[in-house]
Amino acid sequence: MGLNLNWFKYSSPATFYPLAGKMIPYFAGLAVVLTVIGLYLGFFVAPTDFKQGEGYRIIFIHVPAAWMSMLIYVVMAVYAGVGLVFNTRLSSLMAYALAPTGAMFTFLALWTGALWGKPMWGTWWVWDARLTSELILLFLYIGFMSLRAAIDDPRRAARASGLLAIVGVINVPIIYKSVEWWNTLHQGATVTISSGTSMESTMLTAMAVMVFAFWMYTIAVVLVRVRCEMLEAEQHTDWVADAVREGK
Amino acid sequence: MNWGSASEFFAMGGHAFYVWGSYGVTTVFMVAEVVLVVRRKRTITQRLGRMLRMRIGGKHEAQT
Amino acid sequence: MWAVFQCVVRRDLTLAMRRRADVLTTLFFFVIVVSLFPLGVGPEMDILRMMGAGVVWVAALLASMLSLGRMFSADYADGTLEQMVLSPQPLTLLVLGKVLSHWLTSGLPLVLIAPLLGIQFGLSTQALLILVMALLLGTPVLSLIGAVGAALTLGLRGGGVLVSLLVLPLYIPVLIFGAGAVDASMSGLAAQAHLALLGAFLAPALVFAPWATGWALRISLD
Amino acid sequence: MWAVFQCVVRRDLTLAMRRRADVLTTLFFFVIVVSLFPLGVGPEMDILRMMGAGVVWVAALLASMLSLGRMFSADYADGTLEQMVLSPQPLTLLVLGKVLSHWLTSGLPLVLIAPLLGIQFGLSTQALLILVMALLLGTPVLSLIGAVGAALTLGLRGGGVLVSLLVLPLYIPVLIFGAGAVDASMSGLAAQAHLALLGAFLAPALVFAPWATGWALRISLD
Amino acid sequence: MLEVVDLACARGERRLFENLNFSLTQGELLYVHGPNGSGKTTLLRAVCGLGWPDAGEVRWQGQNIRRVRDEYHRAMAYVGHHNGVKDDLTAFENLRISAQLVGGAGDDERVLAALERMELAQCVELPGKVLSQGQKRRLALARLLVMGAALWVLDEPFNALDVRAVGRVQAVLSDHLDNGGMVMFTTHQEVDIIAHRARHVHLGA
Amino acid sequence: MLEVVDLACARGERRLFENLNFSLTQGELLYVHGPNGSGKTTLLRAVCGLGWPDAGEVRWQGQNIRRVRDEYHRAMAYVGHHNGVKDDLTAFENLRISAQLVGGAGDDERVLAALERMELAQCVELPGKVLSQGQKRRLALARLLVMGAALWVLDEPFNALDVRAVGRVQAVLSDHLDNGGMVMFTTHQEVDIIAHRARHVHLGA
Ligand code: HEM
Ligand SMILES: Nc1ncnc2c1ncn2[C@@H]1O[C@H](COP(=O)(O)OP(=O)(O)OP(=O)(O)O)[C@@H](O)[C@H]1O
Ligand SMILES: Nc1ncnc2c1ncn2[C@@H]1O[C@H](COP(=O)(O)OP(=O)(O)OP(=O)(O)O)[C@@H](O)[C@H]1O
Ligand SMILES: [Mg+2]
Ligand SMILES: [Mg+2]
Repeated sequence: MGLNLNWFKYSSPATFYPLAGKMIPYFAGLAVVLTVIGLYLGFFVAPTDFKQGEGYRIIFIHVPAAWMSMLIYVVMAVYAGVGLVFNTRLSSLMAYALAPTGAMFTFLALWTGALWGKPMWGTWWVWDARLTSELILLFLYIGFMSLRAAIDDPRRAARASGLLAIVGVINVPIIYKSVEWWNTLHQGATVTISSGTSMESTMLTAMAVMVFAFWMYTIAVVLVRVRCEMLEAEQHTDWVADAVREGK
Repeated sequence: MNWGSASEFFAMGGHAFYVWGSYGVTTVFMVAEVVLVVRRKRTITQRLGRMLRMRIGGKHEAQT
Repeated sequence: MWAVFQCVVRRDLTLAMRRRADVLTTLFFFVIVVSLFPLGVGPEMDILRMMGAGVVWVAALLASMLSLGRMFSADYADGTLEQMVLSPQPLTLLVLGKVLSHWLTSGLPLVLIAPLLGIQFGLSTQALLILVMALLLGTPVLSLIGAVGAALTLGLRGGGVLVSLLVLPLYIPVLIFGAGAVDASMSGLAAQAHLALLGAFLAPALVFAPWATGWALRISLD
Repeated sequence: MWAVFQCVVRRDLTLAMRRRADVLTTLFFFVIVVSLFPLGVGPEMDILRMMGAGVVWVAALLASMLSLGRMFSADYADGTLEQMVLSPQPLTLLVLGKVLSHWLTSGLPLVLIAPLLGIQFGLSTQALLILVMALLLGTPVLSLIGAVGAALTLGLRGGGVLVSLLVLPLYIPVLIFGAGAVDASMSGLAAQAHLALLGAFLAPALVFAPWATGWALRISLD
Repeated sequence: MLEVVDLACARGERRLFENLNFSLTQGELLYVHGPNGSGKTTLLRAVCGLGWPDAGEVRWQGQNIRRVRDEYHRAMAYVGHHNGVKDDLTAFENLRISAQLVGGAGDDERVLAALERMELAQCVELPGKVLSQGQKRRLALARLLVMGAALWVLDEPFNALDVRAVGRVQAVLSDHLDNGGMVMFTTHQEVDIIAHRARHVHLGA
Repeated sequence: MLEVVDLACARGERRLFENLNFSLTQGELLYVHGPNGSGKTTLLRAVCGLGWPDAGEVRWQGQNIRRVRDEYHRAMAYVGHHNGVKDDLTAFENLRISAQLVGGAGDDERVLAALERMELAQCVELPGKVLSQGQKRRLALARLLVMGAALWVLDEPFNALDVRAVGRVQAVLSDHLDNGGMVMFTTHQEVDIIAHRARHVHLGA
């Protein structure tokens, strides 16, 4: 019961809005600190890969971006689903706020992958399963945002795009498993970079730190954006008036 | 420490274009996203502030 | 319940027969898109053989997508969809009926004519057989997935193009395995694995898609 | 007269801007369709290079055809087309305005993005240039011919057959010469002849198609 | 019995109505009044289960209609602004399919009787698309006669009908009420079926 | 002056009317009566030049309207069963474009005045799609006020209008007639603008 109450308390925009405002600086700060540490580890501690040379250092943004692109989609779909089933406005707004960042990370995964592919595989782009499914993911994000934009009534837009997000979520396991299902050029799902074991662990650490940095970045940006969405969606309510008056 | 000199660092073992191309574009996108979203927040707050002032101002005039 | 399912299927088939031209156009479109490639690429049989399955599949995807507009939008515009949603029957069932008749009028004809087109590309009898089987398993999935997109974009201006943006990405796995099956059989490998995967798409799509479509319809009718 | 032409173009552009998503989706549709072919056919660059131009052209045709629906059918359904036909301005002029804005919102974007897609298929710079020029001459023809078809299918019973009989044979030469121009330049021949022929399609289409479309509209509105 | 409890609907920024409460029992008529744009259509669609209200609920026999949807839809028939007539089917086919969709056998006798009652006898074999505006409207209303629903929800049923047809429809409504049916409707025309136990709901300023 | 000479229209196998003759001069009202499906819409569309009659002709100032099409269309305005309201344009834009299409400047003052006269003031900036049925109808009728045509051809103008709006439209019609305009219309509702010099045409049995 108490848990229930809390849930509803924090899912009400009026409570969530100031709370989010307070949390943003912490996440932003964490993101900056982790990025600095991660880049230091990645560029100055992790050794040169004997097969790929220095080119492999793209991994420290490629893999985090690729992981975030999928993770954000799943989180977005969950929010959209909750919004659809329980008719909570805030969850739909969260889904909207996540989409642009997810699309950006998807694009970055594609971009860094392409820049990596040229020196490693000798081509910018191959029609390989993982690359293709990542491209599909980008289209799904764009589809989600376009569908929302195409519907005028905010209530209907929330429901329709929520349903789409849920249907599209089946693509995520496909991306994740694609390397096993197809025989392709792309790396398997384990980090297998050819070098000594001790060095591998520093690479792993650097990559892990960068993943956390991107995670924190995402939370910070998405919280700002969801605050914008909340202000727009509820501009005629009293709490928005109060919030604006207090200059938050 | 992997690098003998700054120039060696920037050369990235001959992969400068690919590595810095990746990091550069990533930085541009992430910074741009932050700027855009913060600016959006500011414009919305300003617009709502203006609307609010107009409403309050209107009420005030009506009363006096 | 079965009676209602039958009623919906019969209704949609009747409507399709009254508008026979539409059904023919889909077929015509499919044939044209496929036939264009030998003209454009030139007569080398080796190259044609390599692209044959892919081209037929892409054309099937596009044809099935183009005919999605027929599934709900006319019913939406004249208000009969409203009446269907208000009927006391499970909406999932009605949707399934509509999808079935859509497939019968737009998917099945493609499957039947595909071997003829495959011959143009110099596919072997074995490859043609696999092509037909793959299409037989794959095109219903296209109709099922397409139904969700068509329902979501109902009444949106330019819905026709939006639907392709929503639906084509989800079609891609079907395309890859469908074309892959034929390629596998041509390079002497067994195509069973690919066909089994297509079957594995069909089963959940049959359960899940009509349900999602039903929801999408309820949302679009608000 | 010029004012009215402007008014129609502005109106249709405004409508397109209100539905900006539409214009973007036409573009995405084009991109997706072009990307589908490598998926179906496989990743070998040599084959892709040979089919590149053809694929881009087929996709352009489909995108322009899909967006034809936007040209008249919404206006027909809500009765504004009736009002246009009843306006004291020459119908040919109004039609030309609608076709122009259709091309601006659906043809032109394709032309602009085509080089990017051509790169995916490994086309050379020279080939890309010819591709863009060919599309620049060819897509307006598609819009113009499409307009006649769109107008005929509005109300006429069995219009579907008529439109495929009328429009597709006229589309195919555009496709063949459009794709041919690129192929010619790739095999080191001059593409001028092909481009000139595309120009020769455009000129009569500009004169004849709006007029035919006007008549088709009058017939469809009976 | 139909109950509407604390219902609220918004469109865009505007709340069309809120805290709307009423109920409707056997033999009763509910007349929804209101000027253009006051939310009558929105209310009727919400009552049918087509709209998604912002607050409140609609109950059928004491239960939320979203819970007992099938049962409710078996007991309810809606004729909205759209006629729901397929252009390519004949009047007869249109009506028979409507009947079958409800699960009824859609036997020819009953369908023909309904067409006759709405004076559509000479249109039986005409496709929907050639019917005049008023004939389409009658066909939509004929659906009520074959569906056997207890609750009729009608959005401006008299639109486009000629005087004689208006009379016919009024008679049909009266009969339905006499047989213990319920009718919820809205119209801008003057009608005199208010002889029955009628309730009124007023929307808009 | 409008003349209809020996006009005949058929639909399918059916002759809806034949040998129809009438004329309409300044300040006159023509009321087309007839039950549903009697051919009123068909007649009105033929008079506008939208339909293709089977025999006879429609003359404007003594000349066949197909010959003087531009001139005729400048002098004529038609509001049919369809409202001709674009979903994606605001009420204001809808009206301004209608005015511009006739070649008028479509100046904002006049457009706003027309909207106000039809009580659409608070819908000025709403897109067509969210307007209610009656609001759309009013918007269609507001077109008459900005187009400056002499002859108005109206197919059931009062459909979907609330009582107050019906009154407004009647006043608008009266004014138009007083200013030497011509109106040809059909309706199934009872209206009392027949105080003017009215002619009647009866279609159907
Ligand atoms: C445009 C091209 C590319 C795309 C779209 C792409 C996409 C992805 C995705 C989605 C993942 C995460 C999948 C997972 O964790 O299982 C990933 C991981 C990875 N990618 Fe790429 N990639 C591309 C190019 C490359 C290239 C050229 C290389 C190196 C030669 C590469 C190396 C890796 C590695 C090592 C991982 C981590 C695998 C793991 O441990 O999970 N990628 N990529
Ligand atoms: N996005 C929006 N913003 C503002 N108002 C809106 C929006 N969408 C709809 N509306 C208004 O909501 C109302 C919808 O009313 P509805 O269609 O239920 O009216 P009605 O009572 O049936 O009218 P009528 O008698 O004309 O059929 C209209 O007044 C319309 O202008
Ligand atoms: N192909 C056809 N065969 C037979 N009858 C037809 C055919 N097409 C149209 N009709 C009839 O022609 C008539 C068309 O009438 P119209 O739409 O002009 O009627 P109306 O007087 O405007 O009626 P309403 O008051 O209902 O609007 C209808 O009775 C219709 O049934
Ligand atoms: Mg209404
Ligand atoms: Mg009529």
